[in-house]
Amino acid sequence: MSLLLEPSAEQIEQGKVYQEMGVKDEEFEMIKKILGRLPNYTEIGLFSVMWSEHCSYKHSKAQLKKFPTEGEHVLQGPGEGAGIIDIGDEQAVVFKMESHNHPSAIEPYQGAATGIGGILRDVFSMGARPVAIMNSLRFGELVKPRVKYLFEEVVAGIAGYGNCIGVPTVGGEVQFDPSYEGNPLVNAMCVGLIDHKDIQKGIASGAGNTVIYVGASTGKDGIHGATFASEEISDESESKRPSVQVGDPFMEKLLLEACLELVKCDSLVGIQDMGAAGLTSSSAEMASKAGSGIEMNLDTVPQRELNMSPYEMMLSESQERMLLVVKQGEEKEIHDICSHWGLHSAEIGRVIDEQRLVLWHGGEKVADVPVDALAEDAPVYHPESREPEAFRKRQEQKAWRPDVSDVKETLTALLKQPTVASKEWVYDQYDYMVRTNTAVQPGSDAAVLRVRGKDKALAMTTDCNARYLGLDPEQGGKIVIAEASRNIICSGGLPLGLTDCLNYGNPEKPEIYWQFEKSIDGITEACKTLETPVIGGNVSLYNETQNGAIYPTPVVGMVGLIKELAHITTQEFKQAGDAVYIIGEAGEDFGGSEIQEMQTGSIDGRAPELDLETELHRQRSVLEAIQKGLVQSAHDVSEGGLAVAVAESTFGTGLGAEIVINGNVMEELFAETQSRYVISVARENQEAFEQIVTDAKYAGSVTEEATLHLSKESGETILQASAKELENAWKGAIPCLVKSKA
Amino acid sequence: MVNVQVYVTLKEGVLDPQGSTIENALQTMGYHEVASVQTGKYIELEIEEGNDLEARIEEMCEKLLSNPVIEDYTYTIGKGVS
Amino acid sequence: MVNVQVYVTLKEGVLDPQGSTIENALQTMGYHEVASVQTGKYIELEIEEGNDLEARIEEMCEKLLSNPVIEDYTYTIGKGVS
Amino acid sequence: MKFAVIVFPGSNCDDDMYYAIQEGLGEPVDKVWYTEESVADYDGIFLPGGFSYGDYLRSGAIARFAPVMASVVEQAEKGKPVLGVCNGFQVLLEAGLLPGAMQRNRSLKFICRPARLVVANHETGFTSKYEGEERITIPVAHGEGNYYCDDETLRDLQTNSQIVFTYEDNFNGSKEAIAGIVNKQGNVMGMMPHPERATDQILGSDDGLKIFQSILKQWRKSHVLTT
Ligand SMILES: Nc1ncnc2c1ncn2[C@@H]1O[C@H](COP(=O)(O)OP(=O)(O)O)[C@@H](O)[C@H]1O
Ligand SMILES: [Mg+2]
Repeated sequence: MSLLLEPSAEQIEQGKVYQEMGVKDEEFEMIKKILGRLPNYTEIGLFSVMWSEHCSYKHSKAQLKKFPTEGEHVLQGPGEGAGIIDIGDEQAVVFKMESHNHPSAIEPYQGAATGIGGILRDVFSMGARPVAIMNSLRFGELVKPRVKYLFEEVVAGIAGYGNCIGVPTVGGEVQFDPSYEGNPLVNAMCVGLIDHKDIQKGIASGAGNTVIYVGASTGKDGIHGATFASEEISDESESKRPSVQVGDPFMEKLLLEACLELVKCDSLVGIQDMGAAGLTSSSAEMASKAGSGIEMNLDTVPQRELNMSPYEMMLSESQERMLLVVKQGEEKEIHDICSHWGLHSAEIGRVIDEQRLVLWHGGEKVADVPVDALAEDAPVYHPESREPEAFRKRQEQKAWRPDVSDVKETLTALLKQPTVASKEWVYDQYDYMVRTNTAVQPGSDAAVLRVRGKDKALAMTTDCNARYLGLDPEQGGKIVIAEASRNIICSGGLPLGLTDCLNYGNPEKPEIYWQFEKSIDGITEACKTLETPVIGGNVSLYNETQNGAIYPTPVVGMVGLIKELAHITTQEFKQAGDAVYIIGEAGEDFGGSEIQEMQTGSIDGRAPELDLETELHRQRSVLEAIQKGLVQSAHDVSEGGLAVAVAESTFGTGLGAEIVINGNVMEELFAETQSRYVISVARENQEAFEQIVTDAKYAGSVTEEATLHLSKESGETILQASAKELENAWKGAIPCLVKSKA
Repeated sequence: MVNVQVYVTLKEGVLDPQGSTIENALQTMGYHEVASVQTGKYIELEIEEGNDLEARIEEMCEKLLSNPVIEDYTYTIGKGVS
Repeated sequence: MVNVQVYVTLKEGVLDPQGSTIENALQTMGYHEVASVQTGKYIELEIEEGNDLEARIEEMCEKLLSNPVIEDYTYTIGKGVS
Repeated sequence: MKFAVIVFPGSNCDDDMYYAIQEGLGEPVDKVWYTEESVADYDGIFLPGGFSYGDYLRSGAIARFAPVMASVVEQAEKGKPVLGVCNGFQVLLEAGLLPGAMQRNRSLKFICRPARLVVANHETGFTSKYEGEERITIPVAHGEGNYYCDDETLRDLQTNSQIVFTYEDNFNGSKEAIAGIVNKQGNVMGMMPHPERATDQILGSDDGLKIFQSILKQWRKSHVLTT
């Protein structure tokens, strides 16, 4: 919109133009009060994006306060671009996860690609070198052409961006469920490494200091992206959507290298990326955090298109841009570094004492608003919460039980379920090795990266079984944290902390808000018991279509420290003759299980229960055994149950296993009871292992012959199957679904 | 048999990082006269003549050959450029 | 300022994996009339008029815009397709 | 032996190559920015993988015009060992230092995996530490690694034993499963697999080290002969 066509302040009020920007009537009144006058078009634009759900967390803030955010190792909790945790040797790990759901629903390739770009910037703007990317994806069932298209393009977009910039994508998860059909989830996490001394903050302090803009020029793309992400997806989305942002990973690579040089300069005072709400949020937040203000001359902003209005420039979400605050008089050093990397840098403003954001354009003052009002004072809502009736009913239901006549057939079918099946089709497209630190590649419980030059490594995983949350958000929330830590433990690491990406439907609906509230309670309790603080995250609400909301999907990204390289452990069996142990007994936990979904086409009943004390105890003992060098392989039991976990432990090894199943066979094999593991131990270490992991039961051994043999105590065979055949079924499922024409 | 040429270009306002990188490269190589570069796709189809040729081509362009969210297309029918 | 359209196509005999993928996809989608698909690049340049326009364009095409080992190019000068 | 790792804007395996030489091989190495005029001071020149100039237009197409390339070509003509890996190979092809061209993988998808290779010629300055026909595992990670050349060029390559590595499983559709070639003189090699990613068992394989060691061995030999 050109300046001339912009509505006047009066027109905005009378025509309620602000509503189109997602500003509510009462919010408009608040804004009037803050300014003491009517906002003009640019100003209402600033408020609308800063007060959008995406930027202000107005519906979620109250709940997020519950999370434990501190811990022995936490250097930076929520609030900055990313959280930071100490890993010793004056080093720290920096990580954060973000959603890019709405853009990916519209343009999956670019939506996913720019999601990667954004999360990388969050990490390198802290001064950290990104060392790994993880991705967590949800799609509808892999049968409809549109779903296949979204799946293929999202994966290609992540690959396109991550591979080009040269940060390895080392792991993630993909699940398929009808609830995500019109509203796929694309969550990306970035992990970075930093020396303590290089840690940067996004602050704009020191009146007179210069504000410098670095990177790509500003176009009209993504205007109002943050607002768009704060609404349900509807047919109207099509017309309302901002013009799609296209990522330029090449530019980002240059920006990354330049920023990592810039953070070593004394002249740099603050740095923040221009993410959601672009120039507006970066400038307002930097100033607000420093207790200062910023004055900018928008004529000096690098522009890609002619005649851009202040409104457009301030709201644009063009990618690959950074905002810096630099000591007055020391700009040259900064410009020189930028130009070495072929980047454009422009002085666009200065820090002022007055805590206001003041914008000039064409010689006129076009906006003058208090920065705290934008960055801090968005309204906080406490929506109504209501327990759904269906939930009560489910608690009283008799447990569903599977119907299995042929164990081999059932196991094979489970292994072919897309959510269980090998994700090689996905990670084959990701460069997971670049930077040569990937010690455990995708395919095991957690990815492991060595820390170059040190005898230690980082383990990382993303997890969320949303089916359990769909049945019971509180139990499900606990399980998410427990499963993530289990995956870290199995790789030999001690969980340090986590980031989250909370994906839900419309919070203004009481039953959705109830899901949100309850799952936060579950997550909080588990985080406290398992000592995994939440150091950052992201909330994505309004994930719903005409067909309803997605399952509550709080994805977590957890990072752990592996103290010595020798502790690195994977899920595969290592050598014939090793003893196999099972930790934990199964119960009647079929609610929300893979087998229930497979056999009935939906989920129902109660989610599995989780006892956090047992969980903690087992995690600690398994980790201790690993650290003492007593464990050959460790794998947790998750989707599909024990049978799947044992089968997976043989895949890729050419080995088999002979295992005796005690107790109720169906439950033991297919229930998704929590806190269970499959562990293999060299014969000579059995005694020592049993002493530490007192819950472990000897169950059999790894065999030379590549056959999976399960039998009852009585000796009766339950299953006898070629491990290769099972592996082929597991490996072939996703490529086959993608290729088949619906 | 008829030869159809389809040209797919980015919609106005959509970033063309490839175009600007080529533009920079040409500048650096001394082609200072180059003021801007836009990249797109060129697709040639051999199609058996039949009813609704144009309608069918447009359908193919919209469904597969271009991505209507970020791209525009045009086409010509007749002798191809190559 | 003059607008130049460059079309880069694969040399005869060079396999076009993208073309055959599109061809298959169109077939599966029911466009049985499509007998073959060839993909290429379409590049639009805005050039300041000067001496040797054509020679300069050809140079750019040969040096950078196409790879003579596998590609041919043609160009037109004038109004672009978009 | 002193090595140069050329860094183009968008190179992203430059550090990996650097560490492979410094830690894996134990020789001195510098990263050389693409604007440098000369690499004459170096005994071996490596072009690393990545996405120089974003791989826009064609991979390697723009990088070959980088200022440093004139000197790389000159040193190659003088007989110094030049190795291009992945994107580096693509740059060498575009620069005409090696014959042929790269196309997108047959699947049109990026492929990252440990690849099984056959050492087709172990008598080059890059492969002398291997056995003939030795099978090795070196990772690949590329979207455009589908090697193409015309039949005449292929005959030349075969006649002169210029094909150095082939894939056991031709997953990307390369002509004759070619994974790496040398020039006629034998001092310029390009390969799509990443030997620098296979220099340490903790990464899954150290089969790539022998390439670096072979180069060093060759250099020591000629160095002793000429001094
Ligand atoms: N989208 C993805 N990107 C990269 N790797 C993935 C992706 N999805 C799954 N993987 C990898 O496949 C393996 C199995 O994933 P998953 O079944 O989710 O493991 P778990 O149940 O142990 O959490 C893991 O190593 C994981 O990192
Ligand atoms: Mg697991």
